[in-house]
Amino acid sequence: MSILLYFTIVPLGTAFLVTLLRKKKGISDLLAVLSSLYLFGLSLATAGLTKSHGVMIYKVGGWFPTIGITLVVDGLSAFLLVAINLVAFLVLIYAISYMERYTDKWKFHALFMFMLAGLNGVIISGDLFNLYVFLEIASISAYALVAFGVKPQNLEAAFKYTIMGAVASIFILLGIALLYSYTSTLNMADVAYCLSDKAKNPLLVFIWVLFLAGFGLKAALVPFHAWLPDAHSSAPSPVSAMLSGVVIKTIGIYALMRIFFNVLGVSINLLSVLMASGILSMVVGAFLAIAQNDIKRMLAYSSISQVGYIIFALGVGTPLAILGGLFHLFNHAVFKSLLFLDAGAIEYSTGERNMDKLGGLNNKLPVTGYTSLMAAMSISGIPPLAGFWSKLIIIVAAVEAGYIGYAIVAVLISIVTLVYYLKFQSFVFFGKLDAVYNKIQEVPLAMKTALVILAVICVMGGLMLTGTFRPFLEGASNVILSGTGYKQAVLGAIR
Amino acid sequence: MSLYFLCFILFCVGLYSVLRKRNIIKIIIGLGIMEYAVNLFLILVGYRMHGRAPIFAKDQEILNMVDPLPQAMVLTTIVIGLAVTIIAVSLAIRIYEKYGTFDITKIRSLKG
Amino acid sequence: MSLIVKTITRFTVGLVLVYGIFITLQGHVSPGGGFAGGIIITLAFIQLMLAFGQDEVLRKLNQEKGLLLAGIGAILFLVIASRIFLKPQQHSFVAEKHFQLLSAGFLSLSEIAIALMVAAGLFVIFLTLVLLIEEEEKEKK
Amino acid sequence: MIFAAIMAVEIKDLISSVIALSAAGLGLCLAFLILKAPNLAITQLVVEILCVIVLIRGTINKDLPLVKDGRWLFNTIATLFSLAVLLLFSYLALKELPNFGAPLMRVSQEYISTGLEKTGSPNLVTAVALNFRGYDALAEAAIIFTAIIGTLAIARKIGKKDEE
Repeated sequence: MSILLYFTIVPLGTAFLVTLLRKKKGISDLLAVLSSLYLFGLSLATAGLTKSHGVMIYKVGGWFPTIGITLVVDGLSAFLLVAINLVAFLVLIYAISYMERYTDKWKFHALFMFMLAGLNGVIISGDLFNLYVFLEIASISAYALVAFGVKPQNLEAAFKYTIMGAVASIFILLGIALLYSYTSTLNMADVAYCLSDKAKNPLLVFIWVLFLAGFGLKAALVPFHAWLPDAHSSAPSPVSAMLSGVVIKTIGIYALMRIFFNVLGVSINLLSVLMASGILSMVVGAFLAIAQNDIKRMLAYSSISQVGYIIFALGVGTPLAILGGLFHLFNHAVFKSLLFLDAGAIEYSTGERNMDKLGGLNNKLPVTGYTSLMAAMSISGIPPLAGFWSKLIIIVAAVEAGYIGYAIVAVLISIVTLVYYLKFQSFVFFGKLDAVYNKIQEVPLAMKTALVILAVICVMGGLMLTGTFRPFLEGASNVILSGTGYKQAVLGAIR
Repeated sequence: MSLYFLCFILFCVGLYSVLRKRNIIKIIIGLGIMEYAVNLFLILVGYRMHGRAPIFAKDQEILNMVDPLPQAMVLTTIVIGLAVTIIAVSLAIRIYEKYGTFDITKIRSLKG
Repeated sequence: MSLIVKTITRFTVGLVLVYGIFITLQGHVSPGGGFAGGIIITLAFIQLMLAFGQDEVLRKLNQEKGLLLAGIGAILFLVIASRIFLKPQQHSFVAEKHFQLLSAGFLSLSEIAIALMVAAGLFVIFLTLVLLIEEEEKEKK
Repeated sequence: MIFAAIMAVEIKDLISSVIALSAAGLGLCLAFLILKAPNLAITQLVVEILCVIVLIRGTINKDLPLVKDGRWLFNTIATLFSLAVLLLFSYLALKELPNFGAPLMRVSQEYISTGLEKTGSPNLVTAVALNFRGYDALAEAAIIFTAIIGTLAIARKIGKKDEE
């Protein structure tokens, strides 16, 4: 299965090629879109393959697993690969026309390709240190992308993000160093193998805390969420769509899931810690989001509360809850990036981001209006759309697992989400049209196609539960449920 | 055991500088110190009591060698530390150019 | 820079450059690998630039050419690396020619590619940071 | 080294704190030599020189207004307290680690024994870094390249066209 390697080599190759061929005008867009289309196709193929024969292993360089690095793709990583490459492909189509406003487009495409390579690398790597290096590639390109529009606000937000991100990476590195000294192997399955026979001792608790702090900061859980609103509101909107839709999920939640559930093994108090931080970020994110009048900042805060949902679902830990969490993860990636792209479209045509000043754009910007209506409805959980199903599953699972109080809080929060999305819809799209905006015209074709496709997936997401997609989602959730069973699967596949 | 602990003290010095200092350059220096501390810890972990450098000499056979794996890891982490520092310094220069000062309390234009 | 510095650099730059290349090629025999060698070569360029002032060096290797060189080095390394990863093969080496220069087959090739990329790339970073200040000073005056 | 690090943090003037940082870096380089890692000593020394050049570049003629406002004392105590808690936990955890001189070498034993035959390079560290774990070296090259493109992107004059 050497196709796994193409997930990182193709984006890196495109990034290098884009730097070389930077003189020609349209070449960087073409290369970027082509390679992300190829990656999307590849991720669909791998999803199909993992469904047929479970865990897929690739020994890089032909070395036996514990010596060399192995790439591991199972249900969970295939599921995430599809989500990431789908959103990245659509964001790139959107960026063709949006990035006309920025100078040096080839730099944007090169950095974007590096971020994509980093994300794919994190997902398919089966080796702790390798995961850290690819996580670092994705973060460094994210720092530079946030500072892409070189204005004072962007620079300050990017600096805040860089410092917090660098501290988080150093914590993760310290955790890996401690794990290496304890088990002296880096292959995740091998580490799980060594840890399974050793009793719980203060060192493992200390490593848990380090990893929780590091990945929590990358996933913007509540105590560490300070950088997210600034970074997402000042980044160019294709970047902030990628950031909140995909990057916090892969670097934060996926790595957290992989390490906690599969390598270190999960204990009751860890689950309760996850649940507590999930609830906390849900509540804080929602209430802060109401107070905002800048569209992107409000969306950033609502990302924090939606991430809280997913962490809460993982904290509950029952099979149904994890299924709901993963489904919500996919949904949130789709409609949050759609909302950010809509905000970018509004800003592109009117140049204004403050909700109070806008009004009645619906007749002037029909496509953006309807797509953001669908996304807003789906995120706040209106029955027919995808968001409703995932939140329903999480709440039902919480009730089943006996956390009635938390379930009520979750329901309240989803109502609060509905409130501030209705406020966003009504302020921006309905109401009277300001005189100054009557001459704006619809966003160019490239942006419109991306918005429409995302909206269709948003509506169609509901099918994920029934029909063909169900086993696909099941595959992902029982990888987590198997917990440290991960090592038998991987070691079995190697021999 | 005590050497590991000294290494952690160095890590806390760096962390203190990142959390407490108000000048951007001091924060970047703090990051550098934390980077040094973790690299030192990694090498301390891989040291064998009176081992030899992991390089085969032409003639004699070297028995107890130091663990080469952490050294390969630290080779990468040093370069990662360099890359993060370069990005942070270029951001600091641009911020100094736009804001005219390094003091983060004055650069509070964004509502947190 | 003063004359003394110029004459000193005239001698040492060659030495530093050769030392950098030596470290890169000897990467797999004696300590020090592709990264260290590449950076030493960059230091030689920077030293040249500090001593002889900016314009002369820029004639030889300005930002555009540097970036191009870095890109080529990177592509070269990518090709070598992916060729090895895709065709996993264990080749055992004949014992006695272990300590000669190019005894590890592709290993020294990838070392050279890394060194080329690191040298050109980091010099481009130095140029961007320095040029940034010139424009800033001009604005201030 | 710890003393140099504390000096780097506490000194008021910017340039001397950068120099103190380089002193800490050189201390690290010496430590690598003592701990039998010559490969790293060279890399650390050279990278550290570049680090200092870049840092000095950033601080040539910049001021350092160090003003102490009201809640200064409370903040320091709070951070010091949290650091003390971190140290306490790390002390507890470090007791569990295998003792200093004897690293348990599960994987690297094979590197040492088969390193010379498999890769043909006597310098095991490069063998491990490039051949056994070559995928990391590829990621490493990507990291350097992102730093280069990142600096270029940050350092350009006009970012967003229409506003300027």
